[in-house]
Amino acid sequence: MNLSVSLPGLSLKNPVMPASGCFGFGMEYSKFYDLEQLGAIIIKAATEEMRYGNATPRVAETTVGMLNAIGLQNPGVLNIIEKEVPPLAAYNTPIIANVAGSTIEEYELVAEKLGNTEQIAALELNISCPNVKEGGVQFGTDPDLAYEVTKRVKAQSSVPVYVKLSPNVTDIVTIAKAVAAAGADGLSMINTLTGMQINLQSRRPILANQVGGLSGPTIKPIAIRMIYQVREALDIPIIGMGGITCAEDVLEFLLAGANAVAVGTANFTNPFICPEIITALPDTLAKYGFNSLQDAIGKGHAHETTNLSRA
Amino acid sequence: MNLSVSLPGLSLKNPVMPASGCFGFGMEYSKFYDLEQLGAIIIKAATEEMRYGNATPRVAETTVGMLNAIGLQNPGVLNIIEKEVPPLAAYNTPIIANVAGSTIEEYELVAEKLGNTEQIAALELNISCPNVKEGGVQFGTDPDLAYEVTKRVKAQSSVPVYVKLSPNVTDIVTIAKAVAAAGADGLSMINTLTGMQINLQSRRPILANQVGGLSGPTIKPIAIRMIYQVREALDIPIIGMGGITCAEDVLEFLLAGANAVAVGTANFTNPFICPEIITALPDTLAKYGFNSLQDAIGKGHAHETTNLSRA
Amino acid sequence: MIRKDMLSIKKLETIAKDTFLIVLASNISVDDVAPGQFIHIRIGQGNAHLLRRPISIADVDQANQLLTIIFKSVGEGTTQLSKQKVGDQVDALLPCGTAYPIAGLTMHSALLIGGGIGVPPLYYLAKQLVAKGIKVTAILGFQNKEHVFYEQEFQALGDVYIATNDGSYGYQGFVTDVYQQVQPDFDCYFSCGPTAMLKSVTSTLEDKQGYISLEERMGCGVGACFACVVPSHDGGYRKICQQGPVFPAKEVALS
Amino acid sequence: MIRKDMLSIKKLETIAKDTFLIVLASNISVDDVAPGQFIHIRIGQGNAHLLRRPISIADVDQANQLLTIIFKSVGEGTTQLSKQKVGDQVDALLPCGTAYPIAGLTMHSALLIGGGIGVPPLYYLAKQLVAKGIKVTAILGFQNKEHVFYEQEFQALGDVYIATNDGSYGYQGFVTDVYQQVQPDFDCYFSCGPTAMLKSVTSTLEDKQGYISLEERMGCGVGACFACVVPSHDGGYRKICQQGPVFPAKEVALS
Ligand SMILES: Cc1cc2nc3c(=O)[nH]c(=O)nc-3n(C[C@H](O)[C@H](O)[C@H](O)COP(=O)(O)OP(=O)(O)OC[C@H]3O[C@@H](n4cnc5c(N)ncnc54)[C@H](O)[C@@H]3O)c2cc1C
Ligand SMILES: Cc1cc2nc3c(=O)[nH]c(=O)nc-3n(C[C@H](O)[C@H](O)[C@H](O)COP(=O)(O)OP(=O)(O)OC[C@H]3O[C@@H](n4cnc5c(N)ncnc54)[C@H](O)[C@@H]3O)c2cc1C
Ligand SMILES: Cc1cc2nc3c(=O)[nH]c(=O)nc-3n(C[C@H](O)[C@H](O)[C@H](O)COP(=O)(O)O)c2cc1C
Ligand SMILES: Cc1cc2nc3c(=O)[nH]c(=O)nc-3n(C[C@H](O)[C@H](O)[C@H](O)COP(=O)(O)O)c2cc1C
Ligand code: FES
Ligand code: FES
Repeated sequence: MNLSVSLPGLSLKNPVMPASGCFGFGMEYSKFYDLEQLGAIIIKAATEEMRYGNATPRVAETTVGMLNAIGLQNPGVLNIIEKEVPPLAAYNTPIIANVAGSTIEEYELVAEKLGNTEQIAALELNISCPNVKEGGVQFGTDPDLAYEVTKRVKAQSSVPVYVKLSPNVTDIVTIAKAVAAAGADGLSMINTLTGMQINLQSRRPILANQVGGLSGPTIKPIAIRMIYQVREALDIPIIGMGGITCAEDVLEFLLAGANAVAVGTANFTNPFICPEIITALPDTLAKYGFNSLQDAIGKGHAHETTNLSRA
Repeated sequence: MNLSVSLPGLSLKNPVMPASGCFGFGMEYSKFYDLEQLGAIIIKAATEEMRYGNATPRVAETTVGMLNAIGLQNPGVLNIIEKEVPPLAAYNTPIIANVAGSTIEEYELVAEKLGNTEQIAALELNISCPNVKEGGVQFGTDPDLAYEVTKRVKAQSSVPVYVKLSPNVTDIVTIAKAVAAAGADGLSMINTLTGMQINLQSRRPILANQVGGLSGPTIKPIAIRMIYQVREALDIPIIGMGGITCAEDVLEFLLAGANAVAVGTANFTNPFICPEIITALPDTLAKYGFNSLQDAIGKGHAHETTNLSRA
Repeated sequence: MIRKDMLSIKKLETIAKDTFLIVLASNISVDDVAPGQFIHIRIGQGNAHLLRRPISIADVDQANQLLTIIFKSVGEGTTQLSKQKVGDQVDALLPCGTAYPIAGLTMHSALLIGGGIGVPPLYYLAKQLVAKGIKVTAILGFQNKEHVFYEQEFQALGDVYIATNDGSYGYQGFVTDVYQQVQPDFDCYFSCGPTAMLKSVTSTLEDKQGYISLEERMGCGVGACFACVVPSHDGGYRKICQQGPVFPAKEVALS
Repeated sequence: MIRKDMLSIKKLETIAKDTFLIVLASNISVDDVAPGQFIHIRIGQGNAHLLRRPISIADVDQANQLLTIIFKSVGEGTTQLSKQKVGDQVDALLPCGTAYPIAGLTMHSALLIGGGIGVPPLYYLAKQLVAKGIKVTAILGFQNKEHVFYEQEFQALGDVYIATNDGSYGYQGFVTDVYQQVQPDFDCYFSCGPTAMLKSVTSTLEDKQGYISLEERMGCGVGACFACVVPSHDGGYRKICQQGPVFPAKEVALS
């Protein structure tokens, strides 16, 4: 079965890619399987300088979910381009680079560097990290700031920009419209929901950062709802994510309106999850009456027949 | 162990009460146990007229959660006062009435009727129902509207008003501050998060209403986070809820800053859940070093020693 | 009175394609269970499945405190239930909902119309009717031959006509088609099955006295959450789990 | 190379209060497993526990492809693991992390300092050191008498000093107190235990060569998520799951 899907700037052999921050810069998982199996790879967020991130503990397990407060730790954009990208670029799999920052200027600089790195196929503009004090999520919760940062980042290079939205908002559609108006080529949704877990013994939040981002199956109904609502309102490609653990989940995201999907937390539970989902996809699509991947996109919408791919 | 807790207008023998909408008007569960065991009972939302609510299906099961889109079905405030409240009032357990509406005038009218019904100890002002097209959640997502409706409802009677907040907002603290400024005696949080599930077979959202409110253990980290943040910002009593299924969960809510708790979805899984939690509470509190219920409230906050009860 | 009971599995067998029969034993009397009522079953432990699954009571053995249920594995819950073992415990609320009001009815003959997994509750009803000396005719519809069950059991109680959608067994077509062909004589009808079938049954038998049993996704199963309502012809609504699942055919508005 | 393996439980026993030993069999060679490394264990199936649990390898039987782990039941995952049965399968990533770099070290005597569940990895290390002709002295700290384990096993390899917090067994006090009293002779030390203990060990033995093994809550366990970092003295950071858990004592900054 044809699993290929075309998105702006990305011609994917299949719609499954690891989500940013859950797959490092890829090489760790190259020990488990051939990364060429993947539709694409979204690498860990980059900032201008090396960042240490938050104090530990940084992760906690919740009921069928997890909290993380990594805090955008990364070696800095230049190190990423020099050291992390080249080994990954040896694989014939598009690399999407996640762009973060505390100020618009930092976003611009990081986007300029990554967007003009040949091996990077697209940028994912992270305006939704709930785990840093400055920048990150405020750009993702204010439509005007979201518009501004998207526009400025778009101007830095010619690669397509997928804006990664935060679910911690009253109205996801307004934000989506703002970034679309600013020229976003696509959306990536959803990032994590802000949550907390308190340790009864220590009587303190488990995470040193107190709050963290909730991910995993627990957030799937929220992701599906937001993607569905944005798809009803806008004709823009969406990379969907939030709790995907199997091929049925992928189909649910496609029906909701995602054009491709990313898998985050599930990589930790099962490092082989991405290739396992890719292998299972054809049978799952066939079981529910679809002849191709493309065929399923947006089909959860009544009377929806639009082919949303723009490439 | 002393499990009692005093809240404005409510002197509770223990902090556990069934959540609105998950316990009808109480009598169904009176077949399972003596309702006098409960700290209080929050009854189903009332509107001015009888409402049919949304089309069915109205519920769906998600991974450790559920979605509902009942749509405020109820027999209307007068029927509730005449037929539903009297049998429940026979128990020596405070009744908290949940007030809903589509317009401020409807909220006022319902609050006036319920607030002046002798058997009602307090009102829970529901500005957070995600399942109705009009009213409900917009009052809970706009601080100015939240302020306005709280103020107007407060003016209808002398019973305390707990405002039930929606988690579907960018900034919960701003809303909490607005309703506190309007004279809310307490907060009730959280209501459900808006979610969706798509049936792969029918290719349609399972709920006839498409979207529904997500409840159950899946939302607990978000509830804990929001209560914690509001408790850091405000000195107002909080009835905490969202995914409680055991005494440990209750303690986590108390540590986060809740003064009492409500149990919703778990009643469906186990109709005896409320009395079972109440029975388990003393041992659980003791196990984690607390000598009374009151002792645990807010103790998840560093250096926090305030007794937040105002009664 | 409704209660929570831990029932233990005495027998579990496959009786048709994807269709299972489980006999459950209670430690207390089940004499209060009447035909048409259901049990509300918890699936698994902990928080894996928050919502219970409603399954009709297909038979009752009062002397031995046994309940029989018959169900199809259509999703996670019923599949998990079908994989239980003899001796395993099942957490159930029972008896839930209303029963077919046979005590108050005076009749000589009854027509039972069941479709698919709507057939099970009609079996215990048929037994009770026959015990009261009422003649029973059953028209039972199934997807196809592989899904047919309980034909002999109903035959032991009266006339039985089987319909399959594809004609692979018995009559071809819907139960209402069979009804038109057979034109059985009866005073009162009782029907349970998919809503589409019930709509066609109630309109076909519009001028007859009848009772239908409805299905809807449930939250609490005890009347507390308003998940399972159906509009009633009096302009109001009924809760299927509590005021149903059995209703006089003319009371509720099927959509 | 790191891999996912389904290990089967050959033996499961309680060796001290809340402390369990499990022997796991692999179908393939485990010769590449070195002392100090850990296995990253999946708890349950489905989505019940999304995060794996890191547990050190306490012993290896290369001939029989067996791995031993020793752990305390402190929460949901370890409690569930302790309730497995012989024959059950355990889904594990292995071998994870770095090992004590004994191949490259020249020494005559080694001091092993372990605290609580930090003791297990030191056992396989001790065996390997002794096999290389290196004299081993172990100072092992436990909460109290009930929690002491593996004293004999270490005694078979060298001198052993036990400390308990409450003095209910061996020396009273911390491992560093015992060290001060015993003042053993050694070229290099190896330590694993709670961070507070490691801090006091590294400062007590500041001018000695040593290696410590760190613990942190983990996400991926393979170096991809940055959950498990520790600041390094070069101004950067190290990932404990991948660049650790074993570090030269002076490389990382304990807080
Ligand atoms: C009063 C009543 C009596 C019933 N009696 C029988 C019976 O005797 N035999 C039988 O095979 N089935 C019966 N059903 C249908 C049965 O409840 C569903 O097949 C079952 O709930 C499906 O659960 P699942 O976990 O396998 O499916 P899933 O699709 O995994 O379930 C997801 C959720 O949807 C609900 N759901 C899905 N389908 C239905 C349905 N058709 N009706 C109600 N809820 C549904 C489930 O209860 C659960 O909450 C009855 C339903 C009702 C309301
Ligand atoms: C490299 C390494 C080696 C270890 N070796 C051993 C060993 O040999 N024997 C042993 O008993 N324990 C060992 N631990 C600690 C062990 O990982 C924890 O006790 C275990 O993860 C607790 O899981 P739980 O589900 O029982 O606890 P819960 O509190 O229910 O776990 C919740 C989450 O917190 C994590 N967590 C809780 N405590 C710890 C901890 N101390 N360290 C890391 N994560 C934690 C869990 O992995 C899980 O993700 C080691 C830890 C690390 C990092
Ligand atoms: C440990 C961890 C680190 C993450 N880091 C990033 C990041 O650097 N940039 C980003 O855009 N999203 C990051 N995310 C969010 C994920 O990419 C993804 O949007 C989210 O986890 C939901 O998907 P999931 O439920 O499949 O994990 C991170 C998530 C986790 C769990
Ligand atoms: C079926 C259902 C109906 C509900 N109806 C109401 C309601 O009428 N008014 C209200 O304020 N909240 C209503 N809620 C929200 C609950 O009171 C509660 O805030 C929420 O479910 C979170 O708690 P839980 O996770 O314990 O269920 C309803 C929830 C459910 C599941
Ligand atoms: S299922 Fe709750 S009222 Fe019927
Ligand atoms: S646990 Fe993911 S990097 Fe160490």
